[in-house]
Amino acid sequence: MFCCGVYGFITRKNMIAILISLELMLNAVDINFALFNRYLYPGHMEGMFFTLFAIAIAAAETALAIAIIINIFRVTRNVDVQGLDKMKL
Amino acid sequence: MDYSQFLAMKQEIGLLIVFLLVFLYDTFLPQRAGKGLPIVASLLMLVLTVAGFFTCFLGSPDVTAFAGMYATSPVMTAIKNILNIGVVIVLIQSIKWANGELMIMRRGEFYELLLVTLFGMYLMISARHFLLFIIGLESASLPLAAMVAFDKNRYESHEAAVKYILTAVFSSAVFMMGLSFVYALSGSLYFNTIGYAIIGQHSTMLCIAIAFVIAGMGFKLSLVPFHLWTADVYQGAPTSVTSYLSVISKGAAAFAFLVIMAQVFGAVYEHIWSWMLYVLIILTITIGNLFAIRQKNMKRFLAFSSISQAGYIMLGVIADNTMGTAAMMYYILVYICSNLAAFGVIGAIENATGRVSMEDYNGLYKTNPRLSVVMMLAMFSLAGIPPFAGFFSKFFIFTGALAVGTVAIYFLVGIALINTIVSLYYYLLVVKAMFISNEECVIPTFRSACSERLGLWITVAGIVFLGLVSPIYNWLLEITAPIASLFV
Amino acid sequence: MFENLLIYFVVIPVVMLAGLALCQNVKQIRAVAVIGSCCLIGLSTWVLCEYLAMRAAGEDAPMLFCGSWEWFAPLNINLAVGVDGISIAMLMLSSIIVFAGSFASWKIDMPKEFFLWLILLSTGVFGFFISIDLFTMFMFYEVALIPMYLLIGVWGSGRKEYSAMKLTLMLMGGSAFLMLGLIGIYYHSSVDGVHTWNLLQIAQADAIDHDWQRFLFIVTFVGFGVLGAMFPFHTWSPDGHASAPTAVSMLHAGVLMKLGGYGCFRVAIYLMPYAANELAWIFLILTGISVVYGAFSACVQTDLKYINAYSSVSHCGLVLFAILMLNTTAMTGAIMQMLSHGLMTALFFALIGMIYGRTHTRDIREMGGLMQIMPYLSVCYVIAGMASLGLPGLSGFVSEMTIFVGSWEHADAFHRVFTIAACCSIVITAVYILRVVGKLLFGPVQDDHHRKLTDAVWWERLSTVTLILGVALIGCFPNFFVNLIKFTFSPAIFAVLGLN
Amino acid sequence: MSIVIPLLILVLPLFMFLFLGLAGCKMSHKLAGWLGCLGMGTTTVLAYITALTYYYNPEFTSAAGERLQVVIFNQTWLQFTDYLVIKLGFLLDPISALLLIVITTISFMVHIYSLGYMEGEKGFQRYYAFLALFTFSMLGLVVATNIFQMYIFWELVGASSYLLIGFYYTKHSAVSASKKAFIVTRFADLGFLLGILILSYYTQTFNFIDMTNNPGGVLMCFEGATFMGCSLLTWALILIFVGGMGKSAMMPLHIWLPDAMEGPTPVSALIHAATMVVAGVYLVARMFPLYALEWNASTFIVVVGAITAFYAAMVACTQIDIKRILAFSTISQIAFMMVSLGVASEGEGIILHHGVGYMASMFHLFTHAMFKALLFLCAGALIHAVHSNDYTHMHGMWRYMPVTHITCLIGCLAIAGIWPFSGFFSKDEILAACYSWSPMVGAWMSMVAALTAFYMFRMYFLIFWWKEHPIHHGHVPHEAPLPMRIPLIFLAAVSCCCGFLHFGHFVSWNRMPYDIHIELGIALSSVGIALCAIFIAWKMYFKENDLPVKMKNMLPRLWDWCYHRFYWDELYMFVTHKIIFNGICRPIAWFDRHIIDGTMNGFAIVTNKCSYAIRGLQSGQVQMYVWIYLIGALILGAIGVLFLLG
Amino acid sequence: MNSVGSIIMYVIITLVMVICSVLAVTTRKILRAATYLLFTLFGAAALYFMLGYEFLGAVQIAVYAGGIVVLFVFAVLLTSRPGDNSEKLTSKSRFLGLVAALAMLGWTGYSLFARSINYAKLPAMDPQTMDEVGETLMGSGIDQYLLPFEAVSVLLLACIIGGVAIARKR
Repeated sequence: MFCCGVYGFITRKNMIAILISLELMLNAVDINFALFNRYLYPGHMEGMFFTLFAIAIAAAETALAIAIIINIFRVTRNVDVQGLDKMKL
Repeated sequence: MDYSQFLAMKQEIGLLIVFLLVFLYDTFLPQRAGKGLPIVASLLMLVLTVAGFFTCFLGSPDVTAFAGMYATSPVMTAIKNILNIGVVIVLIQSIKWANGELMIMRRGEFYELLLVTLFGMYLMISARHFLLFIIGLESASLPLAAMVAFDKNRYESHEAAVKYILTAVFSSAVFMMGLSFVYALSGSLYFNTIGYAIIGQHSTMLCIAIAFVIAGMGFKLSLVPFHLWTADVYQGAPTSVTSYLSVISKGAAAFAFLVIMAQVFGAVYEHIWSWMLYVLIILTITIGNLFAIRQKNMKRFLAFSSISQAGYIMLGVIADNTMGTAAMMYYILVYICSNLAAFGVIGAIENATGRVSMEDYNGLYKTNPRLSVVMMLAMFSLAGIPPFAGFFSKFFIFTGALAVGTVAIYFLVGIALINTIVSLYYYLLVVKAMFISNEECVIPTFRSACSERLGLWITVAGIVFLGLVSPIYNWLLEITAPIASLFV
Repeated sequence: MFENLLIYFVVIPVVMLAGLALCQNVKQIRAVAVIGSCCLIGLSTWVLCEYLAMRAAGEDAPMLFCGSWEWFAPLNINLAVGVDGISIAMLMLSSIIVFAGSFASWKIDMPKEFFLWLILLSTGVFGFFISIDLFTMFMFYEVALIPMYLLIGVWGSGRKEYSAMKLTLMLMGGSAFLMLGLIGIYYHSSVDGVHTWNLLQIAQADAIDHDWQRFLFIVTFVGFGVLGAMFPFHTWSPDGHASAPTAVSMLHAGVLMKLGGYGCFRVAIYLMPYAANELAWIFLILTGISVVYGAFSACVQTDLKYINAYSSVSHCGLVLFAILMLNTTAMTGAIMQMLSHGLMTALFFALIGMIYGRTHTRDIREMGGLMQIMPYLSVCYVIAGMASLGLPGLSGFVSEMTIFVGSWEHADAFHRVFTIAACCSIVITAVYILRVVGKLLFGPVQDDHHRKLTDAVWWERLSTVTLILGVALIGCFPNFFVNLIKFTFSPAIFAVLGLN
Repeated sequence: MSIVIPLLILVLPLFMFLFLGLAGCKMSHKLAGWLGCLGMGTTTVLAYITALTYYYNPEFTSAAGERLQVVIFNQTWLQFTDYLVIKLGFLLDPISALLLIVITTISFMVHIYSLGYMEGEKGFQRYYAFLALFTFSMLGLVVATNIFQMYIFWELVGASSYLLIGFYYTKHSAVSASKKAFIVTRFADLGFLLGILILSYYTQTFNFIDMTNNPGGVLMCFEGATFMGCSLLTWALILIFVGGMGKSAMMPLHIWLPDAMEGPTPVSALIHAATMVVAGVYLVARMFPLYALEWNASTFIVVVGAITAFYAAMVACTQIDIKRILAFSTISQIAFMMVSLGVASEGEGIILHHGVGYMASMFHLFTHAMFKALLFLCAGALIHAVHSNDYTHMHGMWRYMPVTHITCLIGCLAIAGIWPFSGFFSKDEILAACYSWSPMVGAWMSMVAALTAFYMFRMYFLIFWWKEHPIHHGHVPHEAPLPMRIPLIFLAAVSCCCGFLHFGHFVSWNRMPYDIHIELGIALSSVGIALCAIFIAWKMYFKENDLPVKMKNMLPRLWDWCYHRFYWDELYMFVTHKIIFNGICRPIAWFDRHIIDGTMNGFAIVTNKCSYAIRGLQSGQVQMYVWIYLIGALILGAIGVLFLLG
Repeated sequence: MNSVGSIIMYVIITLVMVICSVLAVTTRKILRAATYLLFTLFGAAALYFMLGYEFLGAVQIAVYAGGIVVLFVFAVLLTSRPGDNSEKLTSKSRFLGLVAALAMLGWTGYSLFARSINYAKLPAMDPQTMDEVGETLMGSGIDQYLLPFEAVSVLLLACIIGGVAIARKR
């Protein structure tokens, strides 16, 4: 799943699609934590709580990222990430 | 539950109080009082800094709170204070910008966000648990994305924000992925516990975990090849934000990185991460320099310069000893002063004329001698020319690194030294532009704002005296001595 | 701290810097520069007299006027000062050249900035010569290097930006090597784990093991050798000198290049005697090449400064060459050569600057018969030339002969071949010096515009006379200087080198 | 003897140099000239006092009658090692006393002469200053107590010669001549220096007395030190002799001397005829006991000398410029002295024929100094009169310049070796020495002597007779002024009678008095040959005729080669310009600019290129950034594994 | 829990997740991508439930499915323009993406399986109660998360401020 996210990030042009890919990646991490916790260290709940907080963080990230994307959409009327190369080299 | 534990976090609490005061000021005072906000914020930060130094000198004991999730010690207090100083300078320098037309609506938010990121950095530094660390990391980077986008009228600002947030989230995903592996290996997220758990573990998984952790931190430190966002973001962001990003954020990350590497992965220094870092340092310094050579935009130029500076800072990490740590902290302090001086000048000129290209600086000395002298001092300090502070910091960090004493480290330092020549080249290009080149349309003489001048004076004082006045470095060495146990 | 005389070598320039910063007009600037440089000459003379008196009283420590003040205590970095005969000779040389240089740049543009940088440069130079702590030594070394960039870049001529950059980068490249070497020395400086930067202590402990010595010797020798214009790291010199303004060329060729030789001796050989013994041959080859190569290159140049720069390569090569011979006589010769070359090359550059200031060309093909137009400058030029080609009675002869006699003490074929090659350079030197003198000063006047040019004015005369006096003094009474220098070698270095 | 007078002999000229050099430009010509003469006159008197005291005061003679070598003072000047010390001192022995007399006399005469000759020249004061400098250096050279002192003053005379040759510095030819003189002698001095280094390395001393009084000891020092089959002592001596060859213009280092005639004529008389050019001879004489040890070295001297003598004589026969004729004649005569020194011994320290060669050489040095100076001064008077060096502008001068005519004739007779003029005595001794060494050399040298008589009289007749003086532009030649005539007359008088000195009483190889006895056979035959040669010259050149042209056409090739001095200059030009300058210097300079400097610039260029090459990394595409980020992280992991495993 | 059924459930859930996520990144329509994402998130929630982390599953559904996906949909609707809802992928970027993804997969997969965890055997665990969760979240002892809780609140506040600051018009 993480890898899917990676793939999506790199291939998609639409910034929102990229964001979706990022969500996938974060989710993959969450699942990892939960699984490791459950399978390897069932004694405590650290992984689970990490996941919990990670979800919160992911939410915050997404919110902010979407705000920024909308913001740039207002400026360029476009969400194509490949158009964002005014600054380079 | 013991809520008194919060009291251990003196600086964080102080910072939150400042944050609250700023918030309240911004929310409840009428619009026209808003002009005072930057000054108030600066003053509050100053108070916090001074208070922090008092704590420092009165002797703050090693404290851990929340069952070892949070720790503070003189070293941490010191590094936080160093960051505070930088923040104060940034705030002072940005007063004019913050009071500008553009910022009327968002002045308060700027300060609030800035303080939150600083809070995040505090957490990063003091965290002894990866969850807290992640939260600190995110607090330190996410609001910055918003700050990067503050310059609403400039397209670059938006583009920079997008690039920043996307890579930031990506890198935090990678980082967390690495953490999940670490967790899988050790079953804990406490630094100490992990540290013990991985002794003797030499698995592929650990390698990839460490690589991901380094990558995640490398993003904040802008180590090559995790640095690619840096230039674009520095260029696009408002100058005040760029300066904040380049020094404070990097400084905090560097220290946090040191703590992680030493405390968590200290056991596998020799086997795994010293070599990873070795390669990264070489790449960072070299590629940063190579890119910096060609830059025409001053902010972009400084971005690449700060990338290669990060490489030098990492020498303090790879040294893996107290001398390296002290040298690194010292380096950060000096770097804060030098880089902020440079950004201060750039900001002053940008505010006055809106020009940021290196060609615009041609013949600057003729019209604005003081600014160009400050810029020159900054460049010399960054290049490591005595008697300015940069020389001392570079010398000490090399000394710290060479304490390792292996042939490999001599080679590494040799490469770093050769790179200082390249870096000297491009720093001198700026000096050349200002002092030697002649231009038809020179930036006209202008008088920079009081606040900007004040900020520059502070940085100049730093550049000149930080090196020559030895007690500063001696003190840093002294306070880092107790953490010797961190290192193998 | 301030009861130590030596510290004033740094204090005076710093005070001068402060004074210059406060100056409002040209007159004040000149006053500060002149008073300051007079003070420096006075101070160095005073130190010399005191030194001789102390030596006469039987003081036999390797360094006198020692003082050490803690700086970065945890790293054992001290501001340690101390001088022996060599340092004093160098201090004398530097103060004379600073003095002459101030006069030579009497009418420079933007005098305030110029003198600020110049004095900063000399601060570095003086600091370097009085330091016996590797850290402070290195720091002053770099302090002396960087002002060159602006001095050449702003006040230079020709391809000044290129030259300034090249010079700065190459010298800094050398100092990069040096930094590595010095820190390396620090870490291997003692047996008991308490590292030190102090030259004398390191030399006494003699704890650097042989493998490290080899590495550190090469690194430090190359590092200093770059500044000493050792082949093949000399290419900054022609361009740099050609573009530099007069006083800067003077100071650079006269003093700064000596830092290289001095450093090679003081650090590379003094601290790594074993490696010096073993690996000297590598650098002997390089410096031997320098000597001959520089001289040959100078023969075909047409720019006065290039000629002189290549001649400096040759002469400074001889300095390093002699140092590497590792015996008292040759090393004494090397130090004498430093003094001698410092003075005469400063004289050369001063004269070239003065001539250039009048004719606005340095191409010898475009000038001729200057003897008729500016006899004073021309006579000085001839004197400088004679000193350079080693006429007895002037300084060049003394130093070269000492070097040759010293070098000849090695009886093996390798040393002999290179010594003979080095001896040959005196013939080639004669060729290029006389070529210039013949084309530039003698013969008919080449350009009629030159006829209305004037001869030297008083400050130029003062500047050149000072230097000529120096050259003649060394040339006529060499034994005084030799005795001053020699003491340094006899007990100290041979104990360490284990030679002879 | 107190040290005051000897010290003054050295200090006075030095002081005059400094005084005239620094303050001269503020003085009138006359004052400067007279001051110069006064100073020199005083020096001359002091030198005479010193020399005569030395010769006649018995305190300088040992009980056995040997003249002692006296070191008047010897001050340390520069200490190399414990043993190798340069001292500046004053050594008084027969030859240095002799040279003191010669130098001061000629120098004084030239000073006086120049009052007239150089009158009104620009730089008159400078001229006198340089003369004083030269005198000082030359005196320092001859009284040197050690070889390094000699080397020091050796260099100084070279420099003052340079300055004086280049006196007319606006003339290209003068400048290049001075340059040539300096560089050629410099090159020779390199040999000298190396010789000194070798010698002193083994003997651990510079001191002449230590070396020459104990030749056996020196030989011991060199025990076993060989290089290419010869003892290093031989090499050292040959190298030292090379220094002498340079100064004394022996083949093949003679090329500077003819050109040096660009200087003012009195200078040529002083430096390039009488004093400086015999420094080489003096050097060999100084080290004579060592040369006597080494057959190889002394034979080398003989061979070089003999070839040079003949060569120079041949060339002198064809020259047009009278100063050049005299210059070649000088070369030839000095070669005589050299040969004479060479033939004085047979190696292994065996001295031939009571060392007559040594004595003869010194004798000839003395007489030659007088008559050659005389001839040069005559030439100067002629040049002064017609403003040309060329004899084609002279002819028939006897009518206008009687004093010059007579004195010149005396000079010519002296050099031709006609009894009773001084040249006869000295040359006779030389020939005798040669014959005793090897008859072949003797015959060879006799032939050269004949040639000498021929070319001198060729010159004499062409100048003073041949035909009526061609008067240009109504310019009538006039006799030289008084200050120029006095030295002519004085020197002519000396040349006439100094042959009757009992020279052997003053100078001999072992400093024991020694009676000269003329070997009648050799004397008669050489006078006879000389007379024949003069007769031929008379036949050919007394009256205008076409004999010379016929002769020239008979041997055109030979004449051409002689006229062009056997193309030595061209050969040197080729070597210096084509080979050294274009073949070494230029390539090195090119190499430096393009290869070495190119490498350094190359580093910069490569860095820049790299910088451009990698700029694609920063594509501005955030997806690329992330891709690189990820790959970087993975590779980093791989690196970790790599080091973990290996 | 170790029944075959649960293993099958597990496989199904993971398969759904993987397929949906693949679809999410490969579909051309952005809105569909959001939908696939929703499915994936639900899958994850299901997994959490299966593992016994009911609270986590609930949070997953509430925050992710409820909040984030809605946000996405809004954003998509806000930014979509007619005729722009299908994008073409360049083959170069697809190739690069594949390389990166596969390399990542290979690396992490290798290192994970090198550990040889027995995924089929779920170890026993005490079911957690809400009390326990609350205690852990608000406690300050070891393995208790009061501080991160407070810290994350600051972070959320900051993000709100930041979002407002950016999104607000002049």
